[in-house]
Amino acid sequence: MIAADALPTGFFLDYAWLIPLVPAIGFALIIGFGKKLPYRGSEIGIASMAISTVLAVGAVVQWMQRVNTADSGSGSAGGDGGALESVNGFARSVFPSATAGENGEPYVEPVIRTWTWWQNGGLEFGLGQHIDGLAVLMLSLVAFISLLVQIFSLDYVRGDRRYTHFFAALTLFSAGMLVMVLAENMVQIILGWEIMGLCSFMLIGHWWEDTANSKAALKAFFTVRVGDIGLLVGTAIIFFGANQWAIDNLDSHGFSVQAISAWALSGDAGTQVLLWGSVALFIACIGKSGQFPLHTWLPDAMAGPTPVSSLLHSSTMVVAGVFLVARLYPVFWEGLAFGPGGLNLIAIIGAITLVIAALLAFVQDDIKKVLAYSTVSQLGMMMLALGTGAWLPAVFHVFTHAFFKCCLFLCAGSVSHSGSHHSFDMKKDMGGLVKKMPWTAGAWIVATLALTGVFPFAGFFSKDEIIVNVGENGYTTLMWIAYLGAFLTAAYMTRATYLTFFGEPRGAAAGEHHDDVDAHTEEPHDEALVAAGHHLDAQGEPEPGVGHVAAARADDGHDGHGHDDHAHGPHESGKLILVPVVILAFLATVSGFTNAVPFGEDFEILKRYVEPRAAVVDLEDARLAIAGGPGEALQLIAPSAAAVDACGFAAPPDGAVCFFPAVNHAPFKWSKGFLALGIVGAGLLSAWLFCVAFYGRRDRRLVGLTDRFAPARWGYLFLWNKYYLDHLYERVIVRGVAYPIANAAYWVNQHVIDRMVDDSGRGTRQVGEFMYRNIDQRVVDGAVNASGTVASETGHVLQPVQSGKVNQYGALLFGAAAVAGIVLVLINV
Amino acid sequence: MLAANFLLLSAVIFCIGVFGVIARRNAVLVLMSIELILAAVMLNLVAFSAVLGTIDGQVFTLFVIGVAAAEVGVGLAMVLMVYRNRRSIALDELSEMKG
Amino acid sequence: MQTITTDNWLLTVGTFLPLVGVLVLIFIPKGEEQLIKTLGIVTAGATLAVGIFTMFRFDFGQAEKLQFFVDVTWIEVIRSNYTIGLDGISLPLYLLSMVITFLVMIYTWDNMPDAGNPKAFYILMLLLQVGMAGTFIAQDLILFFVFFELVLLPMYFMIGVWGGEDRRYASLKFFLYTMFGSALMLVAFLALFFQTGAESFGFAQLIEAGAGIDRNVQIWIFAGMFIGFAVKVPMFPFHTWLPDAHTQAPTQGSVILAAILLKLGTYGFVRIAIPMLPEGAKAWAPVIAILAVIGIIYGALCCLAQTDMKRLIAFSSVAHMGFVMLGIATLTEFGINAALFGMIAHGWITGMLFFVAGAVKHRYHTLEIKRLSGLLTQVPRLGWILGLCAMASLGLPGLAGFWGEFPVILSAYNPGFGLSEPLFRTLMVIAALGTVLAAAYLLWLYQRTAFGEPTEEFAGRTTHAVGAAVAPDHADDHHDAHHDEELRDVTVTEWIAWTPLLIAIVVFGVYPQLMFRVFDPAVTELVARLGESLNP
Amino acid sequence: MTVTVAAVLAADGINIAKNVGFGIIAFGMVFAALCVVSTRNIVHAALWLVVVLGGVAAQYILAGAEFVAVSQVLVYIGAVMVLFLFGIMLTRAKIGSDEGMFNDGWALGIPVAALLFGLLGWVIIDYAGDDVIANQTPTPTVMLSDAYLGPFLIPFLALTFVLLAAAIGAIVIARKD
Repeated sequence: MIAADALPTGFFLDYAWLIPLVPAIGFALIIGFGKKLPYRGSEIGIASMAISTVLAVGAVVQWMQRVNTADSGSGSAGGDGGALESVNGFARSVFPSATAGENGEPYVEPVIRTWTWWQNGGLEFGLGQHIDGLAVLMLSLVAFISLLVQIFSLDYVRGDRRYTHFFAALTLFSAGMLVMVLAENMVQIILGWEIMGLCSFMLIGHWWEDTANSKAALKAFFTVRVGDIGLLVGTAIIFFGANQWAIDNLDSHGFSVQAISAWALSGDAGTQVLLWGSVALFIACIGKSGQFPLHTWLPDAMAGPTPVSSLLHSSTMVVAGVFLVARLYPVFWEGLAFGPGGLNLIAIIGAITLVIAALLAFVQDDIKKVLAYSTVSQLGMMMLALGTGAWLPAVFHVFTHAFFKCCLFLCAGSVSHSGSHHSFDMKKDMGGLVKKMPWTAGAWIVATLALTGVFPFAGFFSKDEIIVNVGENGYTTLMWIAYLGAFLTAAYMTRATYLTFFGEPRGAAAGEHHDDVDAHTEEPHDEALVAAGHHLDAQGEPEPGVGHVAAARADDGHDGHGHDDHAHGPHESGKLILVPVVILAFLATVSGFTNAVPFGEDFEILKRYVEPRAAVVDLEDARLAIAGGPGEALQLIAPSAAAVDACGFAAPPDGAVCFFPAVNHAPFKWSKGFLALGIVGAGLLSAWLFCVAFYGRRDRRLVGLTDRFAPARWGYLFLWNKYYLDHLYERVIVRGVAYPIANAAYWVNQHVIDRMVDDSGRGTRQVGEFMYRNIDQRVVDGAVNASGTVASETGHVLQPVQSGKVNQYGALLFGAAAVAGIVLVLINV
Repeated sequence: MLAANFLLLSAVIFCIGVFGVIARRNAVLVLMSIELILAAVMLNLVAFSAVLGTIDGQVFTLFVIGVAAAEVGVGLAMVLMVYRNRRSIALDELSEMKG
Repeated sequence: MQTITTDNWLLTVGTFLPLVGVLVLIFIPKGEEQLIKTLGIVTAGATLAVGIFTMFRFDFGQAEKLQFFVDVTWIEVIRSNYTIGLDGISLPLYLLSMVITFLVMIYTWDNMPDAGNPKAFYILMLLLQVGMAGTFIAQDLILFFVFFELVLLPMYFMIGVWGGEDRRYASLKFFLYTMFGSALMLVAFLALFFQTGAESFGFAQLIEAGAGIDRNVQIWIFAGMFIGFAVKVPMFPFHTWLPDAHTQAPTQGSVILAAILLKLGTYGFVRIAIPMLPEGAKAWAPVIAILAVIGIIYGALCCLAQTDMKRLIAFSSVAHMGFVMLGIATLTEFGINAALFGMIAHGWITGMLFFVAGAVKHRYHTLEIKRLSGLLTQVPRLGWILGLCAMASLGLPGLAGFWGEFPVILSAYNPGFGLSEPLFRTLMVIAALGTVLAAAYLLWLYQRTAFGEPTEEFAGRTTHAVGAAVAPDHADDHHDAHHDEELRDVTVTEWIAWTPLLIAIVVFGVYPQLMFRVFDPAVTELVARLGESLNP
Repeated sequence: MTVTVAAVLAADGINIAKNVGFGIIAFGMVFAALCVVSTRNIVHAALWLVVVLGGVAAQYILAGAEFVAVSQVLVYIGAVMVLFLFGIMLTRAKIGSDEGMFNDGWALGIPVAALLFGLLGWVIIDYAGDDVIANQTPTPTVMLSDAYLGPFLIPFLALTFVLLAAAIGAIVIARKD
């Protein structure tokens, strides 16, 4: 079609659909003959992810070129004539340039390609790609993180019983996320969504010999599935709402993301339909990205291997919900009325999740659970941003959060792998590891600073942007809640850091050998085994028996050379583990500058290349852009931009459509920036002091020391004063305030919400049994049997007639004949 | 002369035969009663052939005679066998077919 | 309804070819088991070959027309003709019946049920095949009815002779229940015939004339057909024969029953009841929909209560057919297309699940869920196959089950021809809840049977189970090597019999268009015809 | 009987002799038949049966079916009766009267027979109230033979086989071993 003077697409954009395809094929190959290969399939996984990464990066570059051409206007110069005829009615205002702010910027149409996937009632629905800024960002992010995680896994799960299956599942998992990210229509989104659910089931239950793990896997899949009701229903509502409009105006159908967005903003959409559709879809997001009522599955999901957790929590599974909201933003924008800026479901849920999860993170002893809850609270923050109209900050936070959260998880893995011998219990088996594992500790600290949002690191920019925008859009209360969240984040991360890397080594970190228990399950019997372990150490040589079996299980659960670790205690992990960690730490440092608002327009890269422009697009162009021939790259000349502020607040004029609402961006205020920094700093400091005092207090060696020589006495006094402070902190603050609240929250979580999930499951089963026993077997089936009984009874009644006497038979025969004859005669007469 | 005569006669004999079949205890006698019934039927056939003036009735009568002969032969043979097996041909004693 | 009559010998050959095999088998002494099995498989294979040739000669461009059409006088007296034809709706089912029979026969090669006597078994299966294929090509009510009933008897014997402990009860129940249904159905057929006063029982004439009947009469006639087909489907109140039949039937019986026999009912709805009685269909649609949704939830709940693997799968059929019926009840292209896809997909998936259940029974001699555990450690391949089928059955996109489930839910959002939207939308939500329950019982089953360590009862029957516990670094080899004589993993025969099904599940799940483009034209035309007669 | 007499009186005057003969023979037949089913002496029963069959033959002649009458006499009185007598003797039924000729439920026969007769009588009167048998001219045997060798050839052959089978069957059944 209008290819001559179209925006440049290039190979990587046209063939972006290869990005998910490669891992999918890789999965098939690994399953097929992974076991035969020298590295048992892992090489295929890594290779496929590497290819995807390259492709994704290429796509990023070409997308940036595309946007540049559009902005500089050269892309449409030649086509203006053709465009202008079709764009009558649009006063083409001053041709937009990159610096004109989004109000003047032209709409950069995504690269859409579809192939017919299925048809129904004559409508053909496609499977294809929808490449725009958001897509390329997520594609590159997912592919890259997956690559790093797989490299990490090489060493981490070496010797595992299902090494091959592990990599297969990991690869498929990434493929699922990639499919969803470049989905062109809703059905494709569902496809990727569910594939991820399946893989999470496989991966969380990776060590399914333990009932706990398989239960956790079941719980994860099931909880997400409950949310998926919303996805199915919402898709249906949106489809039938948008279908006719899409056919009439865009030659498209009600699944296409583009068509849905345009429909939602067109003003022709019924508010009821939009409202219910968006609510239903958001229920799905609640389930997927662990928002408030349905977040209980996330910590249990820690039963999976650490690489899985990191992939799950950084860039794939749980982000899917956020991505869905971001992708269908117009629907939520209109359906939940973000535009006017009222309180809405998403914002509220996000805020609640933010705080509750952060509180829960305080009472965790398991390092991975701390990180899990922190993920939940960060997701809450993203939702909060989305719900308050801050689209870009949310996406930005997804971007940065992926790096540092992944880094944190990998560090935790590295610690348990080499430091605490497969235990994740901070209080029992960690502490003081900073000396033993400097690299890991360094990476962890960098990532922690990034997560808590200290100035030069990534988290600062994204989190601060969210908070500022929330405030700017008029949600003052929510803004303060966000500040509170930032404070709590700082606090609990400090606690975790302290317990893991500082203070005195405990348990395995001190080189004890009591950790032959399988630490990847959080089951009550572990404590017993740990006790048994201590007991073993007391009497030196390990006795055969329960401890030994557990050891065997723990080892085949983790790396095969586990036994060697008994010789020397904690040590730094190998290269294969460190390299990804360090890379991620680096990115956690710098990735913030991709959209560093404080430094002015030139640093707002994401804003320029990722955020869709809220431009009114001429219908003709849009139609070309969406409904093209199968499989060919769809292009159109840079369309006209006109009265843009209409988008999302007022319906676009006839013959035109909007694809994205006009979100406003808050200017950076140093005041708020410093406020945020101050709060974070306060959190860090207070938590640090508290930790040193509270946990360091257990340090008994000082007692003897003070008696021996003087310099120590001062230090002792110094500590002693500290100790007083600790006393204060501990008694008043911690015992008085923090613990009760946090514990209460945790109690509610465990005993109310979680119980509800379990009970509902159990209850359903009991109802099922009841119905089966009483109704199905007794009533319905009974009726059937009854008829049979009646038949046989009549048989018994008639039995005597069958006397076997010939004469009687004769009598009956002739009698019957006579009677029958008489009857006949009477009838005929 | 009247057709009804023949028909009524055959009816009477038929009914008497039926009574015999029902009432008699001795297998041979039951067979005889059956002969009565057959005779009645044949009489009927002939009567009708006379009434209608066609030959078919008589033809059928002859068939029936043949079949009746066969029936008597087989029937008596069976009676013999029964007698040989149970030393009695009292019908009310052989009720193996009782349900 | 236009027709194409090229190659019209194909269908007759394809349908009655098995009879030749039967004739040959009759004259082979019982002892020659190998020969008998070979002959049976060859016959089924030849039939399948004819079927595939038919598919290639089928003109997909005009799938809405009846192709290979034959119309010969059959029984002058009752004005019933030998009218056969194939269109987009019946082609996939026609092929499915051939494929399933063929695979089941291969499976039987070394999985003969205990009662023995392969001669009778193979003959019965061939007869069954004739009946099933015939039902799908028949274009004349009487012919349809004859084939429909012809299916019944072989299955009765299959359950009654080769079945489980109380097979007598189950087979009798199956037989009587279905007979009861088909009796009413026949009455309805005759009523329809006499009401229309059509000059023959041909579908085309009846569809032409059927719309003319008075609405109330239509409702009554439809009631008869409804019960007849609903028993076969089976729909909620009429489903109780199914679990018993499935539980008692031999594996082969269960597979054929689930894969094809259940489809006869739904096919009847799509092909006969709805097009011939539009008004009746419209009046009955809400009832059907409600019953279907009850069936979905109810079947799922019953599944959750099961302790026997096979029985659980049987109940899951009730739920899945509920989805199919819901789709049909919407009277929209979306719904009916999805329902047809769901029929085929359910055929593959549930058939496969029954195969697996049979394999488990064959190895462990029990199907008690609580006695089974750790399939994945003892028979890993079987475990993975079970997993795949479970995932497909709970409607995971990318696998065939999804395409029978999602569009149905979608279509229930706005049903056709002014059916009550609030009702159907409520039903849609409940049905969506059903998918969750499906996930619940299937994954629960999988978690209890496949995951975990083997129970003491069976532990140590394979060297592999032990090896996994002590020597992790060699564990993977144990997947391949070490096949205990007692507890073999999937055998060659099973691979041959199962692979096509597994491939189909994946391929059609990934690229459903292959199937939809066959259905869609025919369904679109059907719905259009409905529209003409419902709102002219 | 009364019915028969009434019929006789109601008949047209022609051929009083035939009617009278019919009445007499009929009376004898009925009496003999009653004896057959009622006598306590089994041999007597057989002999009374002879009388009945003879009467039937006579009636045939009255109805103008001579060939049938003749073959009736030959077959029945010649063959069948002999069979019966053999049967009686071989089963060692005691010659002379004995008890237990009737079984317990014999009374049941009376209502059944009465019912049947009522039915048949009514139907006959209703059907052939007073229509007359037109020609009693004896049918020439030629016609019969034509019928047998013409249209009824197949049944005829079939009958021969039936007889053959009956003979063989009788032998097989009655053989002593």
